[in-house]
Amino acid sequence: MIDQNVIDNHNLTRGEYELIVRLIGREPNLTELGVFSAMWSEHCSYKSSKFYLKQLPTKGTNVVQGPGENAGIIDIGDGQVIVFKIESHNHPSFIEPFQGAATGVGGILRDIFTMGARPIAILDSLRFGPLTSPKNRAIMDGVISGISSYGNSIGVPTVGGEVYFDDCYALNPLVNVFCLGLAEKDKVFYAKTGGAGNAVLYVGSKTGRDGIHGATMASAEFGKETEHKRPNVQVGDPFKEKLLLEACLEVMDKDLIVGIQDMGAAGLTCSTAEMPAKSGTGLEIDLDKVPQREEGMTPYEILLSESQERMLIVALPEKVKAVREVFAKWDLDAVEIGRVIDGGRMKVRFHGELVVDVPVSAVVDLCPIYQRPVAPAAEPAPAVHLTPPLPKDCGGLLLELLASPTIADKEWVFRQYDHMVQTNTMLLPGADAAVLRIKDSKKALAVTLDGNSLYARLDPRSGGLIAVAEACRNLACVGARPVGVTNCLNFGNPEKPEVMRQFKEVVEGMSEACRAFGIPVTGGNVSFYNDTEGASIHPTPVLGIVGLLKNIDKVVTPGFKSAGDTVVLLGENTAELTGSEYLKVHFKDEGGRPPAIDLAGEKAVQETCLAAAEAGLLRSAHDLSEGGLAVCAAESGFFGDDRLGCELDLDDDIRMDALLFGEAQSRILATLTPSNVEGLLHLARLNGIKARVVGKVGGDVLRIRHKGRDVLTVPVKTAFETWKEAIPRHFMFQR
Amino acid sequence: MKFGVVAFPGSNCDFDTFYAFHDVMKQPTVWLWHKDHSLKDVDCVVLPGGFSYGDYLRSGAIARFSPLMQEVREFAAKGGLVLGICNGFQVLLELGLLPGAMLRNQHLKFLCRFVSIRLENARTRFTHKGRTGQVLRIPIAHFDGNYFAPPEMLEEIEANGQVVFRYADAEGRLTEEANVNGSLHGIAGLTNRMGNVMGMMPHPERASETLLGSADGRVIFESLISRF
Amino acid sequence: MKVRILVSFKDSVLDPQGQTVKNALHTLGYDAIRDVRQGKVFEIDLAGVSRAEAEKIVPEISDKVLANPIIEKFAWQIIEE
Amino acid sequence: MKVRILVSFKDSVLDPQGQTVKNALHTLGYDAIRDVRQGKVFEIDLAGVSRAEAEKIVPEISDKVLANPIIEKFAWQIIEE
Ligand SMILES: Nc1ncnc2c1ncn2[C@@H]1O[C@H](COP(=O)(O)OP(=O)(O)O)[C@@H](O)[C@H]1O
Ligand SMILES: [Mg+2]
Repeated sequence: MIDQNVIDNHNLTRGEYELIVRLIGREPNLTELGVFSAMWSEHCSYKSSKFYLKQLPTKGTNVVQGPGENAGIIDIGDGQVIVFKIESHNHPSFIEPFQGAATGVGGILRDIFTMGARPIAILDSLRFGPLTSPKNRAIMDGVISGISSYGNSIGVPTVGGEVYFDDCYALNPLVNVFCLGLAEKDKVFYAKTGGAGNAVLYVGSKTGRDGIHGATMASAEFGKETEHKRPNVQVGDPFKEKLLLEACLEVMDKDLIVGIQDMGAAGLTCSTAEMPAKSGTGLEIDLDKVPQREEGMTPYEILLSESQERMLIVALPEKVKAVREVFAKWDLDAVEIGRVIDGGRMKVRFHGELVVDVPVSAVVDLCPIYQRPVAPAAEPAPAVHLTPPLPKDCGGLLLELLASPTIADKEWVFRQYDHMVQTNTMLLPGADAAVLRIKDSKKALAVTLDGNSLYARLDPRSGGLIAVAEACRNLACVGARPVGVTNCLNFGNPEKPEVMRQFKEVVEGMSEACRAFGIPVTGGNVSFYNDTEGASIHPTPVLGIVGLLKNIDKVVTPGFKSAGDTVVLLGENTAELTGSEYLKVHFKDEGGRPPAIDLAGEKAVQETCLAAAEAGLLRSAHDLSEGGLAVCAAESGFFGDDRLGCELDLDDDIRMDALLFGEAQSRILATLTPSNVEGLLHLARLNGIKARVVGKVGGDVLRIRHKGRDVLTVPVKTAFETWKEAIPRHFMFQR
Repeated sequence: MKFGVVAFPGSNCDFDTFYAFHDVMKQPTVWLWHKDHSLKDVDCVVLPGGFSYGDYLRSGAIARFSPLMQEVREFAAKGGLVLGICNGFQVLLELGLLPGAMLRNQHLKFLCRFVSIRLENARTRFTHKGRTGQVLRIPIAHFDGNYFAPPEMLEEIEANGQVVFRYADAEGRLTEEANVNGSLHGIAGLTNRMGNVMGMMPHPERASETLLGSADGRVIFESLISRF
Repeated sequence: MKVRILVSFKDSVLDPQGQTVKNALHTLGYDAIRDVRQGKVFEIDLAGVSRAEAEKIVPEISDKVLANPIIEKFAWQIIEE
Repeated sequence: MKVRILVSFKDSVLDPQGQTVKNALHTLGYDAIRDVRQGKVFEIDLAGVSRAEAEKIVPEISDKVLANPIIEKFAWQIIEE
């Protein structure tokens, strides 16, 4: 029966087990223990993170739904809402990159269409080990094929994202997938049951033995045992999901259902417990009616399977027939497996026997919340960490940075994604943010994912702050104002006090920045236990921020447009070096402090850029991030159709390498026709920020002068080819 | 001109195609459901892109057995206009309404990007508003767009002037590099012998508004809409 | 009855997937590999079907559905009576 | 020597392609078909390799390159000495 060994295997502590016994008033049977262990896993219960997540600002006049549902909802006016969320699929993607990533896409899509929204965009934030290793290449190739296979097939464009490389991800890649949906405000659906007597319908794929304990797997470190956790991998069926998507949206459109929830982590268990828990009811289901793919499945297996492409729907009894007809139209079965009951219990029958009978609130709401030990805050690192010798060949350094996969062109990745289906994508991947028009309106949405884990490792608080600031800056560069935030927090083992310190500080930084920008957090995801063989990844917050453009004609695109345009730098050059891609790539130095950030200054820079965009002054804008000014100027050349160079003249009193490659925050490089320059400088003065003309666009060379001396001269063509080839060259012989 | 856009399970450019005909080109446009047997008196049937039946087995292989395809076959035999885009092209090949077959892209990766295609034959019902030799900038997005036909078939297609589009560079040159998926003779689109059925891999519905980067695809829609 | 149907490219059709596998194997040092062709296999479970019926059905579905005769050929066998 | 390697999903793994083919065949009226599993087949030409060597090489490359042991299984045979 249930001994310590069984409890351990379920990843429950003795204390948790005893609490379960108290809550249900007896010893659980094995199936019930399985139910609790899945729902009380870190992945489903947020037991280590909840305490800290509470401080995130979640309110706002435009917030229709904050955290707590499958996805957050923001009102964008005209009776429309956007629905968005980000999810991690890190552990499955390490075990089986293709299917792990593919099912990650499938999962986040379901979170969006469960709420009645049609998914309109996917973005992915990916982190891998260095490409010099064949293993890392195989993981990257598999992950990208997986995302492409699922997203392309279902017809949701993958419009952007990010790809970072660092040693710390070699044994623990990160795959975070974001999805944005669009819905009518009065056609949004929630995971609720309505009153007793309502019918519970199971729709989608049959249940198999796949993915049992997926949630628990994502809630433990990888070690040797992971080997036999392997058969848990699920295979995604995007075709089935497409049918499910259309059928679900159709029953919602026809107003045939009461509530709906996808079966994600913890499968049937999760939806069977959460829906009634949110509605103050109970639920009774009969497992014999659950469509099964394999023979001889036990109740334990049926309840905990994480087979993909399944949903649970609650409908009024008189609507069941109509629901069935819609699903039949899409060649899907909708099977009645139970009903809503009074009394707040989850009752599960199998072969006529009651195999689970527990209060839903115990399963869903009463999992203990932990305030795990937090290591003391670290001493701030010295501002000047080291003084590298001044570089002689800055052109060579620029090429070295452009060839660094983190900075290099990602076209090899996104050309494998259908980024244009649905015909809304105005700004293709590669821009600071993706921009999607909203059909039949003047509005457009901008979306970006961002997070720099080196900053977060050096100083978690700054890492959190900068991630928010930079994501908003990306939006400002295309002319969009941020309206809502989601986030994916990827960390190591929360039982390590140092990891908890990182977590606590990152969340504090994020909270502070979101408050400063006045943007609500409407949801997110936490992925702990990103450790392999005892080593944790860098703390990696990934921010997903959605922005709104009121007037689509005012969108600003990156890339120099024409020779003779003036280049203006918004913001201040300061002597930042540590934490930079430059020190990391060239000196293998990852010490010191991340660049400083001042939120008021940041906001003023963004406000200036936005005001200029709205006034139609800008011909291009691009923010300065990894690789600093030189990389930003080079990329601005690459993004334009004519691949123009530019000449920049700088006279700041700071080290030349910090000026060229340092990552001082809150800077944007903009280009304008000369006649608009005064307008921009005026806006900058109004906002109290530094802005100045630094050069002009033209020629086929990128030339930067410092105090009248040429410090960097590189033909755009050379730079472009270096940047373009850096990733594909690793995949020449890859299948 | 009344257009009908076919929806198969797994079609995913059906809305885009409908939007292009109905909202952009302002033409009467109706949905055609794969399980039905009626073409609703349309003048032109459009098979959209996507992944009908997941593209499992082979792209377009299963959609060809849809009930509606019997009607499409008869409609085409009587000279009705049929346009297949991407997956729709693949379905037409599988149906045998167009000659040849699609293989996996030569680099074995899905490929989504703008390409240039050269208009080879401006005397078809689908292209008469364009000029032979004209270069169009239109996106592609496919895994299986590497056109193949056995030598005799290929010869016949060429001899009949059935090739409508070839992958080219921006200047209209047929280079190996421009032939992004490895298609034989760089074929990106072709008609049947009678000239009333056309298939093309590039997506004209994605290139019908300048807002989205190109409106070159309108040539095809405008050709269809206006009589010869 | 269980049948197995092998569908592969005709010899005249280039098989880039097979080529890529071959290259991958060469990179790993398997030099003895002279050629690789990749195809599809279907294992089909037929209920209540005689041998004679199978001999009618299987080539029919192979030709009509499983293989595209322009580029592919097929072969089949009974693997379980 | 020529070998044939069959790679298919393990029995417990969902095979969406096989399912879809099965459904298509049902729609076409082939009701006798109870199940379809779809897999890959590789035909490999090995030069100057003995049987014993093949017995070493083939499982090795199947495991390492051709099949994904996490979700797939393989079987092989010699089809030409
Ligand atoms: N980092 C975070 N910030 C804000 N909200 C979060 C965060 N992580 C999780 N949440 C919220 O907690 C709830 C539960 O998340 P999750 O279990 O991932 O949902 P699901 O079961 O749909 O995957 C969701 O509403 C989610 O938005
Ligand atoms: Mg969910």
